[in-house]
Amino acid sequence: MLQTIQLSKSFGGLPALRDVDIEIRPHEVVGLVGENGAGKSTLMKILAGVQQPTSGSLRRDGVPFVVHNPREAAALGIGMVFQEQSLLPNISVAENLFLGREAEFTRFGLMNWRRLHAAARRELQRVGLDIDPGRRTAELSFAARQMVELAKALSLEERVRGELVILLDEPTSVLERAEIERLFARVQDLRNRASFVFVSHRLDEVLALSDRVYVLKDGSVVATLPAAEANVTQLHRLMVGRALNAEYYMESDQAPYAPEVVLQARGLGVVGAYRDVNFELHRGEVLAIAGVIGSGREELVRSIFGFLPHTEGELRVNGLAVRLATPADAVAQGIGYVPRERRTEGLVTLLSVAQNITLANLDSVLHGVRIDYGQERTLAEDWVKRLHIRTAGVDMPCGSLSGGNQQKVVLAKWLTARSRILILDHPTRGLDVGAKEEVYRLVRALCRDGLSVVMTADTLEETIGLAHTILVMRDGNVTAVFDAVPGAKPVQLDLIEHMV
Amino acid sequence: MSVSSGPSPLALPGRERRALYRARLRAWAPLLVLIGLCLLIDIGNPRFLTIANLVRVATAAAIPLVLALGTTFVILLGSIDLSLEGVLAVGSVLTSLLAANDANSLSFGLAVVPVAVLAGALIGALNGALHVGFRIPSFMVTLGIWFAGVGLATVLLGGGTVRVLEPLVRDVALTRVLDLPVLVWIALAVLLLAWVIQEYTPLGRYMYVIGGGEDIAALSGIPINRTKVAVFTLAGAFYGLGGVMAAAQLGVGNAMIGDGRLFPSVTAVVVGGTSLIGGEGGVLNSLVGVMIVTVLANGLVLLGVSPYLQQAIQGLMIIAAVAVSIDRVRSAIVK
Amino acid sequence: MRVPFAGFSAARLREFAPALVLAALVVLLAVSTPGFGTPETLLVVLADTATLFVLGVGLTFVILIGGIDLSIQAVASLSSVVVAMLVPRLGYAAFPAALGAGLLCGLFSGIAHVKLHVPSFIATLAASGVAGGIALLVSGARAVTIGEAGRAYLQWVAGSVLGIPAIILLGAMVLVAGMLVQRYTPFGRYGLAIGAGEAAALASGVRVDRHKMAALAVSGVLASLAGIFLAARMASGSPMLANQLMLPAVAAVLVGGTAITGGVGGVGRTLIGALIVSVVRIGMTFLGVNIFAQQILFGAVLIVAVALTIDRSKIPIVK
Amino acid sequence: MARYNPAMTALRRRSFMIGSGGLALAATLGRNTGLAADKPVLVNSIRSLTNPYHATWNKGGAAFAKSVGCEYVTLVTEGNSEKGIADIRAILARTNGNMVLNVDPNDSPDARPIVEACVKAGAHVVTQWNKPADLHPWDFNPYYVAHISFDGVRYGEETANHLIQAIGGKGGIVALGGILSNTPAIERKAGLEKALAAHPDVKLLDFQVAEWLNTKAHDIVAAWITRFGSDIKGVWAANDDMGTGALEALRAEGLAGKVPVTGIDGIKLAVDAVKAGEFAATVSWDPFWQGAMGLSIPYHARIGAFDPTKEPKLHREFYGTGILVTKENADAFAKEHIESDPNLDFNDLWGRISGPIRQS
Repeated sequence: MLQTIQLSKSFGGLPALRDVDIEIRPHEVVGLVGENGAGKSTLMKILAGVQQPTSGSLRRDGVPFVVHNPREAAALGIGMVFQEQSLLPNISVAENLFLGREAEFTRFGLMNWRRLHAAARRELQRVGLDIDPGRRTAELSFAARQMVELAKALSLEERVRGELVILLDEPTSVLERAEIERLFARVQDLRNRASFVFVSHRLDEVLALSDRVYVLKDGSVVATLPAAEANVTQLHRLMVGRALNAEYYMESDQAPYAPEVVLQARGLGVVGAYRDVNFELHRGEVLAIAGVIGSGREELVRSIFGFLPHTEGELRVNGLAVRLATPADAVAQGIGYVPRERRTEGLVTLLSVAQNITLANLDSVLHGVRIDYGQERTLAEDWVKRLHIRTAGVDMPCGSLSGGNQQKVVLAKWLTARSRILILDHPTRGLDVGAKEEVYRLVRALCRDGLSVVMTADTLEETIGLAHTILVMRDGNVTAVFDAVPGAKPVQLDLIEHMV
Repeated sequence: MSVSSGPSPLALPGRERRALYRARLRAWAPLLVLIGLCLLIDIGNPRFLTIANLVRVATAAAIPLVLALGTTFVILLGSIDLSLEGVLAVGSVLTSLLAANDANSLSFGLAVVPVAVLAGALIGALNGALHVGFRIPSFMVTLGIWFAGVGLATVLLGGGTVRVLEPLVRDVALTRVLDLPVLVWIALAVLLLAWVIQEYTPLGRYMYVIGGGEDIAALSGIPINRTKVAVFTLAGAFYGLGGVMAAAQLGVGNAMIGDGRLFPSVTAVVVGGTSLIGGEGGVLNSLVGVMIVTVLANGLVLLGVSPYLQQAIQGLMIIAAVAVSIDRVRSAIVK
Repeated sequence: MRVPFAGFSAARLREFAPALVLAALVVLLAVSTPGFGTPETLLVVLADTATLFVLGVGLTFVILIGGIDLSIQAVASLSSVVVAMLVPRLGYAAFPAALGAGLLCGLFSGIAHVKLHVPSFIATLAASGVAGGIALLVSGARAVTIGEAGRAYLQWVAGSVLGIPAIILLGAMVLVAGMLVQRYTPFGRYGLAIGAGEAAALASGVRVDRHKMAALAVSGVLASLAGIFLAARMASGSPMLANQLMLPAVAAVLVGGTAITGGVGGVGRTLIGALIVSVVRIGMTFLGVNIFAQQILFGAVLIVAVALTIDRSKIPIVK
Repeated sequence: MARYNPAMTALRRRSFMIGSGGLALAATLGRNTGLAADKPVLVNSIRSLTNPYHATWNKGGAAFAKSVGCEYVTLVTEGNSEKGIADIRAILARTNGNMVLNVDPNDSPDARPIVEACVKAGAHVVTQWNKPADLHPWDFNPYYVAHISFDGVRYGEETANHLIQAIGGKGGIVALGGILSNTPAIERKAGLEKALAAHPDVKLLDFQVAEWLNTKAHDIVAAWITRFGSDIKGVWAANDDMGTGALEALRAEGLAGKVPVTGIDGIKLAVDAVKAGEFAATVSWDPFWQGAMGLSIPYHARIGAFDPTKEPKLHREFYGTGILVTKENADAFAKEHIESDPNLDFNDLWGRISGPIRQS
């Protein structure tokens, strides 16, 4: 019923989708798998009207159609659960559920809150969420917000006549088992009048829920196969273009780390976030922290960079106990932070490549109090060469670079700041496969040069692939520690059972 | 205050629960400040908390409240409206020139009220149109309109002050209903209206939506530009009404009648707990904010504080009031 | 962000838009009123713009980090009072004292803004109340005249060098210093970074708080320098001396093309902006624009000028 | 933020029309050059036209200019000293100094640079109200022709005395002052204090500053009524704007006419209030005269009708004569000064000298 014909999309010359043809049949659950940057989210966004294709077309029951915004898409019965949430924190849950549809709940131009809340409560119950729809959305837990997103998309059901298409972009990544069960149940109920596109990193889930699976790689469909006949390893091979072998993460380059401890946590904790975390980060080691959102890993990482000063225990850098009250303190201790929010926290997009590279250590190009522009330029050009940063010049604004190159600029910034400990917060989010491999290569190289890395990754594969050591957290506690030396790496299920 | 009572937040993990309690308590801070202030002043001068004086405080707060309500809506969007004094001047001048007065023979009685309000609305609409149409920051547009508005008032007046003789208009300030001047009742009515607009109309909700995240608002198909223009128009209308009220209270129309009213108005809005970034706060916050600012001014006179010191003390008190009601956790970035 | 080649020329044009507007105004005036083009007149214009410009420079640093400083006129007045009262006693030592007072006011706003998280709009508004109160207090609430004896100390501002009013040269120094500071010092660089992306600056270990405080302090100092200019030209100080100078200063900064949201703009632009403001003002006098209409015209010109000069491509969402 | 800002209105039905015509006039840019080039340009520099006091001042200037057939220019400072001085410099440049200036400086410090600029350009100037005490016309011969002011102490005292009289010589009064740094505000307060010293039975309950603004005065008086209640027998205000603001606050409490008020400036509202028995007294400076004679004196000096350097100091720096308006003369005053433009003898240069300026 829904078809894409030769769909292509590129950002700033960088292709994200190439001639994608997919087809969604009535009452069908279509799985969509692929590496980050394979184009899954882009494809979903085009279907939902958030983005417009560069070329190619959409068809519904064979009829071409165009959607300029999610509203038009919704009118056609196409709804989406966004991966990065589309809820406003400062208004109530009910308002978010029916954002843009207030008209349906007004009498004589006035909002009828009772009706709105009743309707909202219905939608929430459908996804088994028992909260007051009048609550400020900001007051909800992340998982709860994800369920609200879901309810918002599913609420299409009574808005639109006829067949629905509901796009689920990573709906499960932050959900607990029970919630996932409920989600699956809802999907099954709705199948009689809706078809779904289901995107997830958890391949087992995809296989469990879907009828057919499309595999995307580097923006094109590389395979379509019935879920019944597929298995996880097979999917993975198709996704990464090679067997799930150690080499993807360059494990052969994973040198054993040196004995000396550069960062040490003893009974570290932040009241209400996480508690009693102990670890030792050695020179050249990659320490990965795994755990679902809300497990406390985000907070732990932010503590190590001074965003969220620890309230319990102690943190030692090179053996000396430190208190990191601000990021500046952390930087002074030789810690660098590669954030997941690259464009807001990683770079000042209006500033040039060179200016960003020296941002964390302006002293390196300072003569007295004077910035030496010549020196800044040479320094920047040197990094551009060494990290193969693709840019029209070091004075181009960083906003004009592709994600991968931006990420390299961020790394260059910390290398300029002579950081010895790098915190990689979802370092490959939104990068295409090529860029990812470069990041992996860089991580390996850095470790060889004696830097140490604390990492939280998008996927468990990545976590396992890159790490020397893996810290698994749940509800603010460390539930397991795995050694991940090449050859003897744990498998995803080992981690998951300690995560949820 | 804009706190939705949910089920006990105990369902949440500890960190979020604590943050939630903090946020909810903060939302009430301005009110606590106001109460504390009143008690403090009353200790200094027991006459403060007497009906008679509270009525006077209410009277003094009436016009600032109407103005602050207009400002609130604009600030909820995350924009700012500096044209207040200009619009107010035009409103008062029109009132004085069209109602029975000592400068010309015109006498339209209470019909001047809608005229002045409409004039204000038009200027407000101009603000909005220029802001949205040419994508000029509201700060700059309204700054220009501020100058232009005062200029226009001067032109209309040809210099000078016109005395309002229309009894119906004067009665707004002079007659009392249930011990409260009509002025106060008007302010309360406007407050109610503003509250209804904020809580019960899509327009009101869109203010929060746009203030909370213009990009997401756009994705959800919210008519952003139309909303913005509407809000500036509304603000203008409120200022126009403020002009009428000022003319009624002082019995004159005058291009300087708005002098020194803008910054107190913005201050009141912020002190009430409405964020300059937009999306947080509301008209009830502004009610509290206006009361804080008015009570402070009234109190300093009651306590007989030296004129030299008054503005300094007010400054310090304002900082204190804002400091306690600001959420240092959420507002990591303050501009 | 600017697209490499596509919008390049357009962007370049934007860079110069304010200058073009100014040039257009000057030419228009010079043509329509013979008296205007003469060097004497132009010197007068420059001399009379100096104070506004110096106020604007301080304000520019604050607006660049996305803040605003509403205390400058109170601070300038305070400093004029300090100068008027101390020059007879301390001679030249009075000027550093005045600058010190300005610095303190700036730090006061800074602490309220940074430590107490009070929006700069409110913090500086409050600071102006405090500064104004102090000015009233110390001056006994009256204008303080600097006697013949004291005036010798004012010549470095009020006098002239080779026929050029000294104040112009001082303004030029502030311009050069300002531009150097902005381009070549960490203070300038961090200011730009904070204005364009505070989160990123913070996450890069920039001491954002300190720089915000520093920006407000600089603004305070320059405001008091402006106060010194006023005191010197009028040979006296008064707690009201700088009244009504704040809004024109804000207008000057924004008309110059500095974005109220921060991150875009600079001291050079503020010079253009200040000149536009005063040329328009004086120009209306020259043209003999009806006095009743001048303010309306002024407001309109401000809006038009900004409409022509702001670079919207750098401001994603216009608030 | 308003500066000393007295107001007296002579608005008649016409003025609304005139005003709205202003825009049209504005459209016709380019100044009117129909007048003989050798004649000096007559310039009035005042705070703004938003207050009736200066509006009337402006009328006086225009009337005089018409009588001698010179180009007339009005400059306004908008309360901004820098702008005021800048505009004067600009007009000096435009006229190459062939002009006479009658200026009401925005603040006393402004007078010096203004005078110096005029002397440098060779333009004749008269200052009014505000100037530094040590700035004297005779130090700038011949161009700084004269400084005119009015004795704030004297009239402050006179209005205070009328108030005291009105309350029967005893009881409490409250006082509203103007912006503290303005000379008139200070002088008038001094006058008030003199009167109080002479009447020990009258107590000054409180003195507050309402910055010349009726709005501020209104709220302060409201608070006072709480603080002092019926102890307030009378309200003294340093100008009529504040006085009328106070009156409205009293009216709202039903006290108008019961608690007498005095102001200064003699604006129409105040005169009406005097007629109605709500004001005990006010004083008029006759801004029409100020606007006209402030030009006439330097004009005659420029055309050589008299030589300033030969005039006695009393003619160079003097107090003008104010007109005390009380119930007795209110109607007559209104007829002469408000219902019609006063017709002055522009050649009677020194007629209103009431005495030399106190060197305080």
